[in-house]
Amino acid sequence: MLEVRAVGKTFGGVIALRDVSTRVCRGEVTCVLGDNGAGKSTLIKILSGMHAPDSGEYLLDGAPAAFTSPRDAMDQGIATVYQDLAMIPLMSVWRNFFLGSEPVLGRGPFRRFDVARARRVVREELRSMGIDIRDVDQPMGTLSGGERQSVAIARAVHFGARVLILDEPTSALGVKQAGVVLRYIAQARDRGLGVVLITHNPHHAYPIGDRFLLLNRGTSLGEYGKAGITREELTSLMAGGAELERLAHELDRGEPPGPAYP
Amino acid sequence: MLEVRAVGKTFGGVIALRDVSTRVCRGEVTCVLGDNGAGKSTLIKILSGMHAPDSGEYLLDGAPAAFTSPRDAMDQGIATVYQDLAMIPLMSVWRNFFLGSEPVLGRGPFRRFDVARARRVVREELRSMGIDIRDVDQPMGTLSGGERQSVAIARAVHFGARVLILDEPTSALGVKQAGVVLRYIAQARDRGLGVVLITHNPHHAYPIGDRFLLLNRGTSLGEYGKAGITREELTSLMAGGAELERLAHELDRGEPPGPAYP
Amino acid sequence: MTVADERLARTGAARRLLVRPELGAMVGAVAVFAFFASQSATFRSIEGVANWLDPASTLGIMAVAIALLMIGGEFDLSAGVLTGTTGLITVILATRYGLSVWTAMLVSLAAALLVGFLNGLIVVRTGLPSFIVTLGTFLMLQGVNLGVTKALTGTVQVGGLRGAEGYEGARAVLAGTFPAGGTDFRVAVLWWLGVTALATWVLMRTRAGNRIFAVGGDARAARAAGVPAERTKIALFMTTAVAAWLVGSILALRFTSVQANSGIGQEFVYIIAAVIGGCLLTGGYGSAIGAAIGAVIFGMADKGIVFAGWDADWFTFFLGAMLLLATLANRLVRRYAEEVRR
Amino acid sequence: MTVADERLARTGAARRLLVRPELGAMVGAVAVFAFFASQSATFRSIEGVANWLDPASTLGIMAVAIALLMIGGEFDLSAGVLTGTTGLITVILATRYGLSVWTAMLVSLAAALLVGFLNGLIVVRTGLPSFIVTLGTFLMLQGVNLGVTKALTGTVQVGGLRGAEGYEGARAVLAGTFPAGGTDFRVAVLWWLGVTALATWVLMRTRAGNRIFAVGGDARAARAAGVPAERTKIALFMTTAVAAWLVGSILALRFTSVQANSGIGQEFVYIIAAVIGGCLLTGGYGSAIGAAIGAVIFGMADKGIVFAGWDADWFTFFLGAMLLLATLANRLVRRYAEEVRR
Amino acid sequence: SGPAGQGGGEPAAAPPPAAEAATFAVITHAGSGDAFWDVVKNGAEAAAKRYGVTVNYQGDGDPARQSQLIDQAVSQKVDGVVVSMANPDALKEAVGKAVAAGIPVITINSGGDRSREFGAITHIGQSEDVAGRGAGEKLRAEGVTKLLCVIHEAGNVGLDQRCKGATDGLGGTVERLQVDVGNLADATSKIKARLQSDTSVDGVLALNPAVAVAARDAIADGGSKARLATFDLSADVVAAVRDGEILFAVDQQQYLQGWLPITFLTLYRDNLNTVGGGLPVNTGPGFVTKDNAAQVAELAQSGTR
Ligand SMILES: Nc1ncnc2c1ncn2[C@@H]1O[C@H](COP(=O)(O)OP(=O)(O)OP(=O)(O)O)[C@@H](O)[C@H]1O
Ligand SMILES: Nc1ncnc2c1ncn2[C@@H]1O[C@H](COP(=O)(O)OP(=O)(O)OP(=O)(O)O)[C@@H](O)[C@H]1O
Ligand SMILES: [Mg+2]
Ligand SMILES: [Mg+2]
Repeated sequence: MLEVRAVGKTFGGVIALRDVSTRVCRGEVTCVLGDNGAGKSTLIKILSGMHAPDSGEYLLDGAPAAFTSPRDAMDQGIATVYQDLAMIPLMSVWRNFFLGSEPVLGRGPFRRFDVARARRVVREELRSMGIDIRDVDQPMGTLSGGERQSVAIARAVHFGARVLILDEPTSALGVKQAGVVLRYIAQARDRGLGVVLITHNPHHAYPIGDRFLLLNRGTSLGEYGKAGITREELTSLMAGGAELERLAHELDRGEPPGPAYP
Repeated sequence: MLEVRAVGKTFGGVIALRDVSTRVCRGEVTCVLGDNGAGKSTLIKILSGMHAPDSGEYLLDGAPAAFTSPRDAMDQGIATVYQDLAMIPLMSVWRNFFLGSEPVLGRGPFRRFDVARARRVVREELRSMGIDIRDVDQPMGTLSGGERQSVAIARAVHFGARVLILDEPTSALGVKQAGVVLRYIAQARDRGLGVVLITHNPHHAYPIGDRFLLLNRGTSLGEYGKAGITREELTSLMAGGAELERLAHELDRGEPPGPAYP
Repeated sequence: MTVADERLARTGAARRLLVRPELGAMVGAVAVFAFFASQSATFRSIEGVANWLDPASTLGIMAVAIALLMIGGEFDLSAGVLTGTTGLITVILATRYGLSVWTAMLVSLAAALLVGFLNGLIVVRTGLPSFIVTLGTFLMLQGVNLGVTKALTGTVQVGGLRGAEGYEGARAVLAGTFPAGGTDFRVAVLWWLGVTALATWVLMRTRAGNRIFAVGGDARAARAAGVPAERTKIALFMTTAVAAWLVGSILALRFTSVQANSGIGQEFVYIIAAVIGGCLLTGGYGSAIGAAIGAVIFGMADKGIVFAGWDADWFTFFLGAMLLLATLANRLVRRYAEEVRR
Repeated sequence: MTVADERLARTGAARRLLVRPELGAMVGAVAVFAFFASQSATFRSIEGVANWLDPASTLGIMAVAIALLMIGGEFDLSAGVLTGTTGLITVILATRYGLSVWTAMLVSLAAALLVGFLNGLIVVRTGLPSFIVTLGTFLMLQGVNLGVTKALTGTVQVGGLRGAEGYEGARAVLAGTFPAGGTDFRVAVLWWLGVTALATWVLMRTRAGNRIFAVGGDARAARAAGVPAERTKIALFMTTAVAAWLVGSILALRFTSVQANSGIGQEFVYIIAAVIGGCLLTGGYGSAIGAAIGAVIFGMADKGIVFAGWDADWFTFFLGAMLLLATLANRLVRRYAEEVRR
Repeated sequence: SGPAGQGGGEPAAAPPPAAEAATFAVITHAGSGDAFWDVVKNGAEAAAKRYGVTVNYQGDGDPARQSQLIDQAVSQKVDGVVVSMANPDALKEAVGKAVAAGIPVITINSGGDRSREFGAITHIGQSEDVAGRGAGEKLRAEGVTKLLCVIHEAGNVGLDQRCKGATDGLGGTVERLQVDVGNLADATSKIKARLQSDTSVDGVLALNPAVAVAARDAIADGGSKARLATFDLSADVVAAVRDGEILFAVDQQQYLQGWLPITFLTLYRDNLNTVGGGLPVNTGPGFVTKDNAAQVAELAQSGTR
């Protein structure tokens, strides 16, 4: 339903992305994997209409599309969790949640923000993610890192109608919350949404991904279907697993630890 | 060498931390674990002098200490990587790296920032973390999330003389870079530094941690030495492992994936 | 669970009120009022109140509009001189070109909207700071006001609106008085209350309000969330221009003549009132009621010194001290409120 | 590897120069110069250059200091009136109390430092925006200038410095002229170049500079990194005060008399020059050279309009248009430069 | 008679050819848009048209900037400079430079006592405090004992001198009030506030026609009995004088302060004439009262009174 062909993006003299192609299909999860600075976030920002690609094509349902702002993408049902452009720190949680898609009541000049509904929805959505927020009026900037990220994810899940794009959604989350997010993604996929997921955690990527796009230094190292790759291959491609095991042994000094304070 | 007894912190009406005690010893890694919003970052900010605790005691080498700013803590050799207070987006990478501890050349009125050295050091430190930055003059705000985090870690490692405090240092890092960071932590520990590490990843926490402090909703669930807890117990305490396995099966639909684009 | 979350200190309902950003400004206002009321009996009399509410009301209309703009992260330095421009257009058209006052006002409204639109367009298109762009329009309008007035009339002021068609009606609506409590208040006071109420409603209870906070808080993040940031900002500049037109018309109808340099220097008074009322200069935070109260604080301090009969040479000294104290009181209350909640 | 990173587009050495923030301002300056040089032969003559460099130099000294402060994230609205205050103190002490000019200048320096220190202290302690705090000191100083001058002399101006002890020496150092290219330039030009060079060195090559950028970019993050944010900010306010003292002394020595309202309104001109020179109003970005060039652009536009003989009524119109165009040129160049690198 | 001042001989030595139109610079101590000085400008420009010369009018209240404007005129080698010296000390150097460059200088309005010393060929008009004294005396004659002098620009030397002159002329109490001329609603309510809080004030002296209108409203609104007088004219002021709402308007006939120096400079240039023999040429003070308001009304409307 969404496809990019040979897109590239340059920031001044910096070539962040070059000749990358991929597509997002209904009911599939596309994982974008790669080192730091590989250009994953840049690709995502192109998909979500945040950046216009400098070269290459963007096809939506087979027809060329040119989004001039994230608004256009949202209007097509594409919802995104950005890695660094999260939220407005001074605004309250519920205002942030509904920013850009405020629920309204009444009509004509009396059309107004349905505040009661907004607060209720936010509280419910967060609670179902395992985040029990004290006060939805708290300014976003005073939430903990994971709480902030949870709000962004809940928001995208709430508004994502056709495509869900998630840039390292679980990086600041606890194990429990991360699990919930993965389950959300699975649910969205099962409802027929296309999902794009960026993660550095092979334990998260493999179980849920249907298709893996590997980026390195701004270029594509290839795209693999789940059938074409085993968990071990994937993990080693991400320079993980084996190395981590080795590391574990290296670190494990087996010394008697100091006294514990229960 | 560093100890807090029954510290608490309240932000207006929000009680973020209550009655938490722990200590940091030479050559040991203390892992702080807990759900999102449990108060881990708040505890860290108290340790690093960013917040003054509302109650409880702060002991440095056994003597009560009252830091009024992070500067005081840094002067005692305590270096911190914050979760959200990373860097100055508009400043270049090398300026950010040496902020607050600029290397100088010359003396008296001719004392000046040793720019050449600063640039060289930054480039080297980052390269040894596996981050190959294009241009140390690039403004911090244009780096990728992982690159930014790497700079913060490299900075703390470079300046941490006695205690190293790391708040979710590996959250945005690739597997390879995360491995490097863990190795750094091990090296620092071996050099006799005390390390405080926050992480949500049990695979990172267990191999390297000597002592585990568990926080939940602002209070301590207890502190365990490595001897007092197995990897499985720790993982399950973090609500991880088992749940994740179950999740993996749940997500793994075993369907044939779509065509791959190599 | 949230109702009785153990991680929340108790907060009484009365104390919860304190957290409204306006309350700090309110306390500042009460302090200034109490101070001058103790200094001068006339100040606290109903005539005195009507007197200092009069300039506070026109200032307040502008301060509220500027507050919206500042919450949206922008400045408008051309707003003050635009009140003069609109007044001049209205008076010149009504007296020299025989238009009725109402038609002349419509034309000047169109001109104001155009200026606001251009301000906004240049800001969003070029990405220059609005401080510089509107400084440019400020200077240019100032030149136009003087140059055109001189060219058309040979003097630096135009007058004679009293004789124009429709003057009485327009004056009654915009510049008349209404009796209350035994004295006459200016209708501008009602306009001011209306504008404040409308702006508060927009800010707190509409989509537009949410978007204004967002573009001021972080324009990039707002755009990423799907807020049409450019449109929002242009609309804010146009709103400010409409307020300038309203105030310009009120003053023109009231004095029936307009000077070519009128409104110059007022742009900063508007910003000051908004900041006293709790708006952040960096955007993303503030309230319309706060700005309205900020205007009252400024108006009271400004007039109170005269009522108290202090030495005119030291006027600005007292004014500065008053403003500083009022803002400090505001800040202290806000801090206390934050202790109480959040 | 970084030398030939495949992820970097090629950049020539000449093009690299373009990225300096000053170059945009430079292009604006060249454009304004070229424009007026084509309009008026006197403007481009050496006398003409000496003419417009004269106001640009005093403005430039202040603009550079204000630029440092703005990079550090703060404003100082009291800087303009402080030039008047220091001048008044010097002249009153030297003429009414028989102090030598040098001693009088030392006393006024101490007073300026005190004002700067208090500005800074109030800002960092109360957490109020510096816009409001220095607005307060601006108004208060304005009142003090007028009130004290009136009380001591009965008029709104003091003069007669010419007869004071040490006048000639002080004048030669601060307000004299030096010949160059067949005409006389003001020594203030040298001071301005010196101040700009010093400020640039501090910003780019010292610890203090790094910290100034940091506190302006994000004060909380800077504090977390161990920057003594409060001390840095107070030092910046005091630096601005010293610059105001320098300019105040230059003007007092040159004109031998000071009016009680001198310097009022200049505070915004300083900010404007700094912004034209590329400083961000929100802090954390800018350059001293840029501010110095901003002052030249302002000075050229200001005097160029007079040289070109355009109607004084339209003066501000042309000034506004010039400023807007110069800043736009600046911005375009900067964009192009960013295309080239980064 | 020969030209006054040190540098006077030079232009005589080389009188410019009549074919080339002369350029005169008029540099005053008020920014553009000021009601009083605008009439001066109109006068100078009308004279320029009449004599076929060019006049470049500039003004700035800051003496530093005013002296820079003089420097600029000298650089441009104008054929004559007209300058108002509200702060003579500050202009001494710049005027001296003009005189040394052989440019004839005429001072207008204020600074008459230093005019000769600086080398100007003559002075036209009288200082603000003479005008102020005239207003004060006239108000005393009307029985005013406590006068409110409304200053619309804090620290402005000219306004201060007017108030001081009024103090001398009145002999009674004169209190000052600061208002902002850019905000008339504010000026009205401040004057009203003062009249409400101090009912013993029985006279108001405005220094600007727009402020006079504001003061008229304030007196009417506040139900005060204070008598109002003002400096300078506008159509509204003349109408108010005619209706008896304003007692009188001090009229320095400043049109002449623009017209005459251009005339004198032209004569000096073409014929080396000087006027006044070192004594100032007075242009006022005149007064517009109920009696002559009707005649002046038209003229004020067109910006020549
Ligand atoms: N606005 C920008 N200006 C200049 N360079 C940029 C900009 N945005 C990104 N870059 C550069 O482009 C490269 C790719 O960045 P991107 O954010 O896409 O990486 P990423 O794959 O998301 O990395 P991470 O895993 O660390 O988040 C980085 O090296 C970064 O420095
Ligand atoms: N400045 C503040 N004002 C109000 N509440 C705050 C503030 N800082 C933190 N909190 C609250 O305190 C609680 C603990 O926050 P903290 O950042 O310590 O959590 P954390 O354990 O680090 O979580 P995470 O794993 O998500 O980073 C959170 O619920 C947060 O909302
Ligand atoms: Mg990324
Ligand atoms: Mg945290």
